[in-house]
Amino acid sequence: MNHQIGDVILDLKNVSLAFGGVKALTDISFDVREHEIRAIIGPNGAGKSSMLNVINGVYRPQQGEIILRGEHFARMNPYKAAKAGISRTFQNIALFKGMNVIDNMMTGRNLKIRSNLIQQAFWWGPARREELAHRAKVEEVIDFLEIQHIRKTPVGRLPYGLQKRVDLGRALAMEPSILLLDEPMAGMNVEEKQDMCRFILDINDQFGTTIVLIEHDMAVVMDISDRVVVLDYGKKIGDGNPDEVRASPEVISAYLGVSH
Amino acid sequence: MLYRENGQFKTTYAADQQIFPIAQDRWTILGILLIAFIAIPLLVDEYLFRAILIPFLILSLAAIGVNILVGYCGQITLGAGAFMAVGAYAAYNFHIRIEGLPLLVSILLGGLTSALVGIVFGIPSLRVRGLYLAVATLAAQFFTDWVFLRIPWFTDNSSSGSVSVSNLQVMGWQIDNPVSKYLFCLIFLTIFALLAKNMTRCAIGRQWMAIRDMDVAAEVIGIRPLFAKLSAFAVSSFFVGTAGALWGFIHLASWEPAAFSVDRSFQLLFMVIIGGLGTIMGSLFGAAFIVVLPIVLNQFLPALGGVFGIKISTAGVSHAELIIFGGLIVFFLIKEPHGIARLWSTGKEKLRLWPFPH
Amino acid sequence: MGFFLETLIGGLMAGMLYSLVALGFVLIYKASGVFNFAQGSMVLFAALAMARFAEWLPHWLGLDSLWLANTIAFVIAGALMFVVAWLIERLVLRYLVNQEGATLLMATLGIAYVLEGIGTSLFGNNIYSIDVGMPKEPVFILDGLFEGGLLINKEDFIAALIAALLVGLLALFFQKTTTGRALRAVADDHQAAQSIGIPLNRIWVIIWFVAGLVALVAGVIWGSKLGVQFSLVTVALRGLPVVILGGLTSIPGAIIGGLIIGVGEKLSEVYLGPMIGGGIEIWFAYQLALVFLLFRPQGLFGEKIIDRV
Amino acid sequence: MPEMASSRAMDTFPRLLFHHAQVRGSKTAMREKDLGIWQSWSWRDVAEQVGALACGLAQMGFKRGDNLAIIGDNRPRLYMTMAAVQCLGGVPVPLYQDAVAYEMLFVLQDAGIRFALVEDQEQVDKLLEIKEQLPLLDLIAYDDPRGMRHYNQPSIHSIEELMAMGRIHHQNHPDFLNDEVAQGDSDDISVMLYTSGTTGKPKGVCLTHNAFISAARGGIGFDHLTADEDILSYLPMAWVGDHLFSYAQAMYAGFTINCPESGDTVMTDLREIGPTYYFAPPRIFENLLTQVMIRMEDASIIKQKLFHFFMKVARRCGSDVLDGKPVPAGDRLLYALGNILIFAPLKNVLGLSRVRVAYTAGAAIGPDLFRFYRSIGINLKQLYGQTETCAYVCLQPDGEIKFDSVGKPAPGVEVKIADNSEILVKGPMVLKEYYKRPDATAEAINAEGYFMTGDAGLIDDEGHLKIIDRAKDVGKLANGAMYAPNFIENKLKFFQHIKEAVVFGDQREMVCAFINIDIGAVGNWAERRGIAYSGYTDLAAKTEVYQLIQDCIEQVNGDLMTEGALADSQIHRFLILHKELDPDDDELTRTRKVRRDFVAEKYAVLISALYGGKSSQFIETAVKFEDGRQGKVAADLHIRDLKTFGSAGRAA
Repeated sequence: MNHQIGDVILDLKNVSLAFGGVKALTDISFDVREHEIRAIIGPNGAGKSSMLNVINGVYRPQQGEIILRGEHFARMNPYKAAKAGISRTFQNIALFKGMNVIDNMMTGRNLKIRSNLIQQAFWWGPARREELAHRAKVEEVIDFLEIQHIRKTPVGRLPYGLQKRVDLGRALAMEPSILLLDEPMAGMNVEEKQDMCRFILDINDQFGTTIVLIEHDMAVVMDISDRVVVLDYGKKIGDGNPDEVRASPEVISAYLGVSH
Repeated sequence: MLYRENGQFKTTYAADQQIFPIAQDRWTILGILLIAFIAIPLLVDEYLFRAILIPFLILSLAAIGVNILVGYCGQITLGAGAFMAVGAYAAYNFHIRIEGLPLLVSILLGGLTSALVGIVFGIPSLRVRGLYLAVATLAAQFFTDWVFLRIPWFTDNSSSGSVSVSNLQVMGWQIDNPVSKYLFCLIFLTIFALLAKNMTRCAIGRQWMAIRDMDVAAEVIGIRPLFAKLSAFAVSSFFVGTAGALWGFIHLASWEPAAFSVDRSFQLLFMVIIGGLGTIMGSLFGAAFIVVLPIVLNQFLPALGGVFGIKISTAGVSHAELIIFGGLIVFFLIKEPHGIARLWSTGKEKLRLWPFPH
Repeated sequence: MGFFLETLIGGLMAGMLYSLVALGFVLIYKASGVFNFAQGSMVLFAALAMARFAEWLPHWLGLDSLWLANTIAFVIAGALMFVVAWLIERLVLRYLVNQEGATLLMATLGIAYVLEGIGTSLFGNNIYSIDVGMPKEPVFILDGLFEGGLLINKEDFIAALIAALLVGLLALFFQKTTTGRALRAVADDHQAAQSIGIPLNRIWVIIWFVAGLVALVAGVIWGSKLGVQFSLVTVALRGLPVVILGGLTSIPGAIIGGLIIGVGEKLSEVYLGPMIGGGIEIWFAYQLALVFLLFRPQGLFGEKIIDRV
Repeated sequence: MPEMASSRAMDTFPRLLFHHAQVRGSKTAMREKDLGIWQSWSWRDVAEQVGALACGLAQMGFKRGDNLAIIGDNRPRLYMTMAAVQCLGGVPVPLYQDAVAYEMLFVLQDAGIRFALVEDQEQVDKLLEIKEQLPLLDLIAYDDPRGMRHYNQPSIHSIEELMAMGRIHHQNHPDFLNDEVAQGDSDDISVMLYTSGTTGKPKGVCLTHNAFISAARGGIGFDHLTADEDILSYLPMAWVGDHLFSYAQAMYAGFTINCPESGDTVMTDLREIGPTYYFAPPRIFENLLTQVMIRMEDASIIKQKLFHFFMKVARRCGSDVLDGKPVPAGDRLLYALGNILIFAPLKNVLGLSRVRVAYTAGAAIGPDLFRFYRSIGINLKQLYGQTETCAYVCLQPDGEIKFDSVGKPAPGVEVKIADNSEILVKGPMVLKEYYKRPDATAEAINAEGYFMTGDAGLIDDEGHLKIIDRAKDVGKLANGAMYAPNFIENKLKFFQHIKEAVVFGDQREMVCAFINIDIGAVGNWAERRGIAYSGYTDLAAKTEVYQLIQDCIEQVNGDLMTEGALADSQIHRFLILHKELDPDDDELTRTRKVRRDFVAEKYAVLISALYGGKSSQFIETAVKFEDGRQGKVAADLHIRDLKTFGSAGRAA
């Protein structure tokens, strides 16, 4: 089964977001096609993270709408987004520090839990079966991300690079159709970046997951993404495949020309 | 040192996810249960039952409840005493108003009522966090203090304001002497601890902990804070309320609202913090510590004074008790902020790695 | 109308005292992130010291001036509060830097027990009186406006004045002095404060000492009204709704919150109490604060919490 | 799958397999840590999957006499493939999985490989890299589908596909498998293992079913092993030891093999499984002990005292307790106490609590090391054997352990010492031939049918065999005295701080040495002394380290003085190499044996400096990093003179 890039699955129309008086996003529109890797780039403070936060409902835009698989939302909320198959990772790793790797990933299975509190309290039939079945699923993710040796380690004790991987694992455990990655390679060394790139491509390739990705490392972005949106000071200044974006004068002056 | 884990490999997830995956732990727990159920009733005298064991069991139960809310879900509460009160008075009212209602049912209904009240008072947690919430829970405390003091219906119009129960029995088993009371509470604690452990290792427990550790991330992966927090309040209050009913019915037999004052709330919070936030075992340790310490000090201080030829007055003892108690709490928080349970697990880890240090 | 105003003014005056207690909370919370449950015990401790020294000094020194005895006692009690502040920083706080709020709160409960234990061991645990010569008789004011005028308790009035004065002084201290500004720097960002060379430990001692002085004043006022006794500890509990209403980090919040709670309590006790059995002021204050919180979770003047991800 | 008539003699591995499937079908045959738990296959499962695989291979054109390459970590499916190939009368050829593609090329060509079963994408890629040079290769099957989605070449199949094909094949030809297994003969080649090629090109050693079954039977009877043993299979499948212990013996006795999750988790997996039967080369036992010592150094003073006290007790009486010899009651009591406090916990942490029999072989083991394990109650024994003898010649019998011997001839083995001290061996386990190398075969097996091991040794009064050196390595110093380099090197390597040593002296007037320090042990030693260092090269050049190593070597010199014929082999000068000897740089074999001649040639400048009396020498060496990049390491090496001893013990 090959995952050809398909129709538009997620469409943002004229999204504007402000905190108090500060405008974070101004009238941004772009779309994401099924199975593609879509990158959002831009200098610090360009509003990239805010963009992701709007998509999965952590922030509520003052204007604009989000069209997800043809359904219109004036604003998302995190629960609806999760239900709709959107999961994400965080720029500053947001793992559950008090739990180990398996449990962190098990939380990613939360939406698929059917048993109720009473059944769980008694470790009773359905609850027990579910726990074990989801554990098996989580183990597949652990295997996929090659983190077998730390499966029972409390996440707080892990080095940064591995925490990032677990963060990705938790998002993957949701079996998302759209995966939002907020600077997945920030602060990693070359080897870790290579691994992470490989995982991102593998996820896209094996599960056909649509990926929206924020990344600082231009080389990586241009390498792995199908299309790129460029933001600057909350405004969209470029959109297209990596070659087009590279060639756009506006982008060059705003971003690529400036050394970071 | 005593652990021999070679060969204890797991071939199924069920085996890997059991509560005590290590065989030695299972044997230890079994041993402790045997001692608790068989040896102690045969060996221990009445005073210990009344002064230590029964309060310990009931407060452990309450501490587990508080720990679910504070330790697992991260919602600080200073109103646990209120929910004990609700449990106790609700059970009392069910007991006296419904003819022939079995004792067990009354107690559990007390717990359930407390759970409902817990949900109501948990609603602010959806908006309010941290220390603000802690203070908000005091509202529950003072409100219930007032309700049970001022509204006569709840105390069956008792003129003295105190209520009492008598002639307790479960299916013909008279709960009238210390041993039977002890066993009754022990059964409760054993079952409830197991239920709590199950919940905390299941989806619901992970929801609580996710909310505690990083609520935004929890929401993003589809955990609803509303459900997670209110369920924690409900379950916690159920445990605390049940403990309250036992405290009233079994331990005190007759009581006034002061039995569940704000001091009780603080005491319960102490237990979970000293015992260890986020562990079931820690709740028991904490309860043991808080119950036993004053009694030990009471016995020990005059004796110590005697050694140095100082006669310590009763008032002096109670002052010294306060100082030592407070000092110990501070000492504990500084030396082991994760509580006795952490000491326990570190000790266990050391035993597993013995003779190596790491 | 007159009765309502009387109640209102009574509430405002009581509220000023609440503000004073709340101020103790806010100061410490701002500077060290500690929710100080020992505030009540500090009030008790300070008041006990004040009352007992004022009683003992005339015997020891043969003083016969009540005023002088009171002044010296006040100074001694103040000095004691400094020792307390120093010990707390020395023995507790410095070991608990960066711990979670709940842990710190527990620690202050521990401190509270220790203070209560030491206070009662040193100074006894009966009821003592403080006589700083506050007039007890009520006065009527504004009798031109209302029939019979408004009945005002002079003692309450003076107490409120003192409290207001102290609050004003503290506000000035924080705005105008170097130390005050340093304190605010600490409150805003511990690390930043450390990096510009302010010794955190000293700041904490100062702030706890200031809170101790506030407690002393509150203790004196309350003590002279109700007598110095163990129940003074609960004064702290009455200050709590004020801080959450006003916002944990806001000095103006503490003042206005105190006034709102004071007025709310009095009005509810007078108008609502009789309907449902009386004795409602404590929980009413809390419920009032709670309802407020539902609309403004960070309190009236607290800093808005923004989730960053 | 096939219903074997149990009356048939169990003289081939396929017949053994189907026998176990019948008599202990539900008992666990294999486990692998995967997805967090130990996935298990019963003997019945294994037989079914082996059958399916065999039929699948047959469907793909595999014929009797074909060779099939197996490349990968120890995984159940790979072991099953061995059996499947044997079912069809083919020959499995396991290769070292960490070799790079061009290293594999020779073997793949030599064995005329048409079929390969590999573990994963990494190995597939290696094969594709050299496929041009392998015109015969027309099937690559892989076990782990990870990353294989886009490999569309018609020659590449997943093992699942093969099995699915096989199951259909089996339905259509239900008798096929039985017939194939029935055609097998015990004198057929069961497996071909390539020698590591210390000298010259690797040779394919052809071993028959009978050879391995005899070796397995002998070993199992010798140590009273049962079907209830657990063994951890973590050593390369291409190595004869793994084939004997994890395949032949497991197949014969019917016990369980356990495959670790990955190379990183072997220690954890070892602790979980707690094998009852354990095999490891001395290097691993040595690493374990080094770790024990390093970790103990961080322990509290009380624990250290306890540890050293009881280790002393153990040294005094541990071996005797293990051998059931009389021990004074006081010592026995102390030992029992030590067992509770130290030995048993230690074994538990090492994963050796349940070990009934542990073997080591492949290189000499230091007496201290050996004694340590025996003294804490682990029945560690040595064995001696070679690829050509199914790793089976001599075994140490329980209760007759001598630290400097490798034991007595195993059941069914005849051992003789030739005039030149070479060890000669005869028995059913001796190889049939070298693959397509009649010349080499004729050279290795003499007229009387003895296999010439190439090792020099002697048999002592009690019939124990003692190995001195490789027969061809035994040389003479310029003064005519006997010179056995391995013997000396082994003595050096017994120090925890020395990882490798290469000595020179043949036809020379004195013995000199290259040393590789053990970065773990020496690094820890340095840290505790506050010596800062930036890496291996830096650490190796430190004066303090030189002094440390000098002390070690001088102890060896003292030792050698007492060895009579070898007293003249004391080391006069040494240096510490600036880089670790590495198989990737061809300095070591894959089994980590030093390629002496290669090293001598590569570092000729150092040797002439040693013998030329220089006190330091500059050298620059090209190295290959793990990721394949090339680099250079340069250093100015110190050379030190050493104290040597005359026969009267005075320093010369």
